[in-house]
Amino acid sequence: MTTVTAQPAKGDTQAAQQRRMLREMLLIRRFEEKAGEAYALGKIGGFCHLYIGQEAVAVGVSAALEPTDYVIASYREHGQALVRGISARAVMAELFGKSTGCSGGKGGSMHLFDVAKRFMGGHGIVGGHLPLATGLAFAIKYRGGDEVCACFFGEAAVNIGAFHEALNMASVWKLPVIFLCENNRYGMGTAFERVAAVTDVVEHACSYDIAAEVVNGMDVLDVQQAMSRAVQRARKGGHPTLLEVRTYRYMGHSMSDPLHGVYRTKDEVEEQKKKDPILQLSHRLRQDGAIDQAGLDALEAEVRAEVEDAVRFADESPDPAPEELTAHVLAD
Amino acid sequence: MTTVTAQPAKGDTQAAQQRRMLREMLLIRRFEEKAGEAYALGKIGGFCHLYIGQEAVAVGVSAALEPTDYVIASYREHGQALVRGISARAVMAELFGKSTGCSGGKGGSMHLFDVAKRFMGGHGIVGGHLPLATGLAFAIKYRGGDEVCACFFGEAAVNIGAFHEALNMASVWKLPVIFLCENNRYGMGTAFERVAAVTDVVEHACSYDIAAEVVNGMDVLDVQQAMSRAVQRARKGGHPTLLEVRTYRYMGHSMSDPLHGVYRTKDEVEEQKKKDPILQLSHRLRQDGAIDQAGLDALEAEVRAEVEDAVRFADESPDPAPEELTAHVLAD
Amino acid sequence: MPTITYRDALNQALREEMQRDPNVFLMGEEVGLYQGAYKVSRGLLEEFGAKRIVDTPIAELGFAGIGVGAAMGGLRPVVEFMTWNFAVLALDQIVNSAAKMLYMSGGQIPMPIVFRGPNGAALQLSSQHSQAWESWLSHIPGLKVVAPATPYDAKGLLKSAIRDNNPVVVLEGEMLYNNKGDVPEGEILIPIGQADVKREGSHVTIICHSKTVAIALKAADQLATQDISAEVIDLRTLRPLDDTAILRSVAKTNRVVVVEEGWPQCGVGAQVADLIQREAFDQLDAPVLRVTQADVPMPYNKQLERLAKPSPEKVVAAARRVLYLD
Amino acid sequence: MPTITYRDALNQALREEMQRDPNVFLMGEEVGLYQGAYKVSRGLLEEFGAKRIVDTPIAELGFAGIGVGAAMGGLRPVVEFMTWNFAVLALDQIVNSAAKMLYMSGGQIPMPIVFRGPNGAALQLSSQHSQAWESWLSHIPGLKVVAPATPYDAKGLLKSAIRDNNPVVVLEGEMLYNNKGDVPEGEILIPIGQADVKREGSHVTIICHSKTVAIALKAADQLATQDISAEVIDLRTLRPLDDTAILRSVAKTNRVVVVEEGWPQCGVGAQVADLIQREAFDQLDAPVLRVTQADVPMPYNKQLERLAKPSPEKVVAAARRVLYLD
Ligand SMILES: Cc1ncc(C[n+]2csc(CCOP(=O)(O)OP(=O)(O)O)c2C)c(N)n1
Ligand SMILES: Cc1ncc(C[n+]2csc(CCOP(=O)(O)OP(=O)(O)O)c2C)c(N)n1
Ligand SMILES: [Mg+2]
Ligand SMILES: [Mg+2]
Repeated sequence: MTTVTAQPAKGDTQAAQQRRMLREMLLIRRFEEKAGEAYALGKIGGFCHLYIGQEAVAVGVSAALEPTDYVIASYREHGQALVRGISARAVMAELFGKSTGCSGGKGGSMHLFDVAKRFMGGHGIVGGHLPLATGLAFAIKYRGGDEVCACFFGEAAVNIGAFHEALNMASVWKLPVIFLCENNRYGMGTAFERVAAVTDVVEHACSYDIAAEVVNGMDVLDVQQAMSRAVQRARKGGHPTLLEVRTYRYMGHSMSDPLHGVYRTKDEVEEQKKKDPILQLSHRLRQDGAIDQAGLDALEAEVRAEVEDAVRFADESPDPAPEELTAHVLAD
Repeated sequence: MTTVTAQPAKGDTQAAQQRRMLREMLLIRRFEEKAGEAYALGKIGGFCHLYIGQEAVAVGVSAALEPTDYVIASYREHGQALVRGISARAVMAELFGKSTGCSGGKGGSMHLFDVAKRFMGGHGIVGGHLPLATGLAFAIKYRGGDEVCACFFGEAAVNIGAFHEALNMASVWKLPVIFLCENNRYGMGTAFERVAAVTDVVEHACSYDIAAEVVNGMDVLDVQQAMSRAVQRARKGGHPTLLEVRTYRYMGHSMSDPLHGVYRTKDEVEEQKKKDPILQLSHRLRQDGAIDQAGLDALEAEVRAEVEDAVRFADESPDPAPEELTAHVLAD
Repeated sequence: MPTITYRDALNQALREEMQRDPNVFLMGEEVGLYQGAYKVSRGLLEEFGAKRIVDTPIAELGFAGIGVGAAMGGLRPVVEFMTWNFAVLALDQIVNSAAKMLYMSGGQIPMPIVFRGPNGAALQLSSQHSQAWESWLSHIPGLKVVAPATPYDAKGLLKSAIRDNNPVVVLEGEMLYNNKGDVPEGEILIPIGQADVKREGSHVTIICHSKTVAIALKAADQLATQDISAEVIDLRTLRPLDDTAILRSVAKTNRVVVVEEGWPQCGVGAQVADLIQREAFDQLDAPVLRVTQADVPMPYNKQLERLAKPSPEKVVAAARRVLYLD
Repeated sequence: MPTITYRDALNQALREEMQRDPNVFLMGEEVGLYQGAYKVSRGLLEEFGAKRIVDTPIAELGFAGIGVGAAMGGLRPVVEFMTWNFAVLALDQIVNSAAKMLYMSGGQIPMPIVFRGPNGAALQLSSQHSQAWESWLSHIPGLKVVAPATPYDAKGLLKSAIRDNNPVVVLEGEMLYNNKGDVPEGEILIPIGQADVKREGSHVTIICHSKTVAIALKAADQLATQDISAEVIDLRTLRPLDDTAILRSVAKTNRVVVVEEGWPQCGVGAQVADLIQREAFDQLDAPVLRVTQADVPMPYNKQLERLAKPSPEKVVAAARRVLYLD
């Protein structure tokens, strides 16, 4: 099974890179759809937060990163995990709670980890991983490394104290961390404007004297470019950046929540889908002649096969052994 | 014993009001000096944070408030308590831990309370009382009242999450709260610029869309005027304000800490003392002919007598009865 | 007698108390427009309006503190945590502000506030979303802590909590909300501090609360088939503990198993065991045994999670051991 | 053998471990330029520079989390809390990030981090600045918790904590920093998880830790004048508890008093009592008794504070009761 690689190979043409990004977005989309099905079948338990609609963010960000860079995210992190190169098998198996999962079946959907891929988790407390990201960047600087740390979180986290404490220290200490606020407008059923005095998340950058940009999160190239600028600032001078990436989630907050309802209309969701990042990119690639229908079909087939293989693999994998219950509470 | 009243009586002349403010500042200054002596004698225990140098802030703020308005503060709150009309006796007795203290001897220097005076404490966890202030303002609005809540805190609290959570909700819900940041440049031995990415505290107001002003905290009239504007905004429309009051503490952080040392020079302290708020106001009043030397001497004598009486009272007051240990853990 | 869910029992309690006292209001994440993450507040926004059903940002420390401030200002807030897992961020306000305010103000500031929400594990929510906080919360003087197991107790205890002039922690449970039970119409007020005998028995006492009451009752059923008569004591209130009720049952059975959702060290069961050995030393025919969550963060995998949680089988095994049958 | 203060013992431990391993660094409020609020880090900024002695803003949640993140990135952070009273704000990071990271990552991310600072009451610091957190912290799987009482133990345990690959909580004490004791030159490493017999005795065991060790030793002195021979067991590590050492002493004396600074309900003493009644039921000649802080927030007044705290007199009284002398 080929795994998705997050990085453009050296000497890659622009078209090839964009085709790769299209493939990555498609993989996330199909993966999440399957995860949704598996959840409905009871094969996945707990909370399961799908990334459908937001694919361009993880893909665009990842395209600007090196394999040695750290990525850390909230509980809505299947996409980021996949695009960083954790195999669909290992992610799906983790959702299924299997021993072959990327966290050995002990973390689940909200806690995907793969240290070899520098994917530092899936974290469940809103805002809680922003200090962790800052600490990873602290470690980079301490060691004199030139990696960066990319930290994904939702806009609702801006209202919680940890966001502010982390941004302040990242700026005071000039740490190479990029705060990626995926502003999908809602925290569960709450529209951001109902709970935030200022709805432009970038405004907060002024309070911390850090670079900031608003990014169109439905356009993977826009994301990639803004991220490249942020990465450059971080890698060179240890300057943190706050990117407000405007995006949209198509599904309910988690598999337990409704698609829409009082908090947003069906029309709004449908309207947003017109800006679908996958549609946009495939359209562009077709216009540029970088891909044709046959190419698209092949991609689709390839990705579907990869996801189906992942489901099969997860299904057939064993549960963790009972001894796993007490393993890894403490390290030696 | 006359107690200091925080409010200008109706029909008060401007000169009379300013003389009253001078008296209040002087009372705080002499009170704090005595508290420092009593601490050295072991009559006061624990942490004791003096307000010397910052008197204009409490006095100017209080001059703009009505008796029904709420005041809440950090652990550096002797001045605010006095100027809100808690008698020097009750405050000193509390520092001495006596049953006649304003918190019955159970709170101490950091936890002065007098609900009748709407003085809602003395709180010891940095940032912790900003949500409380916001909640008091919430209660005001809920009841349809036209009071306001004034909340004093140090600049170091701006770096802690509670500050941000409180300001955001105060703004979203349009609550009548005035956040008074007493920027005395240091949190213990740490200069603000060493730990804050942006040192103009007012900058944070942009992130929360609330009114803000920088105020000269060594000039009591400047404080009073800025506070009056803030109070008006709050009382009328429930608009919160962030006032950054630039001030300076002459003494060490608490009685256990050095006056200066590595973190600031003696020269810096001496330089600041030239802008002393009491000197400035008495000078102005003299120039305006609103007070003469004899008047000043009389004021000084009156205030000294008041403070000495307070010490005597505190000294002679009994400790709380042993039964107090288990009283007030729960209300009926 | 109407049979309603635990969720609806809580909803009734909130509604009745809000109708009764205009100073009672509810605040928390998603309590209004979304009708509550677990629908406990369903319909309340419509009935009481946005002034009294207040949707908050995700800012547990801040809104818990705002609740405390509102109580200082004379209101009677009910603060909902979406789950207690997130309330860890608000502990400073619960412990340092709410629990200590009356004391450190020398008795001037009562603190009529309720902090409520689901506690402990649900199903496969993994390490960060499955924590049972009763041991921590019941450690703190100045708080009261209740953990109702049935719809009836949920209604009666929440109503009492709202009327109490002290900060009361109400520990509910995602896995309890759908449970049904008889709840008579009209006013129910269960005094805080009273345990309840959920089943009478004579050979062994099983002490439990919240979700573990169902486990204890199942264990008692199983034990009955082995001719062992188990008494099931539901603590209901964890602070103050109902020492009298516990000791009364010990005097009768002389053997005790304590079961709880939380971790073993310094758990509620440790306190109960300490109490019993101290106050009923001569009545004990066997050491008090405990069934708790395994001493590990909660794993995601379903089988491991099952192994980690207390179960009727584990309670039966412990009961047989205190009876020296195994 | 050099006699040094507890403060200097900690300082030596930090200095030696920082010299030994360039990945060890110290962060916290006032640890650098100010030389530490309680001067534990005196001279370290000068020796190791601002890269490794990091002054933080007042942002406990944030810098604790940054420490955890730095540990994820391969460093070995020592996070100083000015006092543990303020660490309540950081509990989310300590419990949900540090303690659970290894487990929920399926064993991938070790967490070599130390959280340290003074714990419990000093003198007249009143309700919000006097809290003893050991019961809460030792409740949590994934953490280790140590609470040294002497300069020797402080040095040896802090060094072991820094070398441990798990999150270790080190509970110190404002009232301990000036205490002097013998600390031999050279490497001292005290294994985490081992209690220490601070005084041998045969009639009654007094179990204690941290500041209560001095109280227990004074009580033992007073008891000796009454011809009662008390054994003093200093737990030193609160998680994992040294069950063996506790039970060994119980087997010898058959009578136990547990003394701690914290509140009674679900305290460390509750766990110890639970352990003893469970594992040494037949060896106990009397119930285990406990001496704790009074079940109230700490009052400011000096006399009330004295009444609230454990004291040698209270321990003596409890010891006499377990000996059925009173
Ligand atoms: C501190 C905290 N409070 C509440 C929750 C419950 N919760 C989980 S996700 C969520 C909404 C977060 O919204 P946002 O940050 O915008 O991210 P999104 O889900 O939109 O990706 C809430 C309230 C939580 N996990 N942590
Ligand atoms: C959360 C928290 N952390 C640390 C402390 C210890 N501490 C007390 S006051 C203080 C400095 C606060 O400085 P600032 O806010 O500027 O107020 P100032 O003392 O200058 O009035 C510190 C670190 C505390 N009380 N609370
Ligand atoms: Mg969102
Ligand atoms: Mg300051």
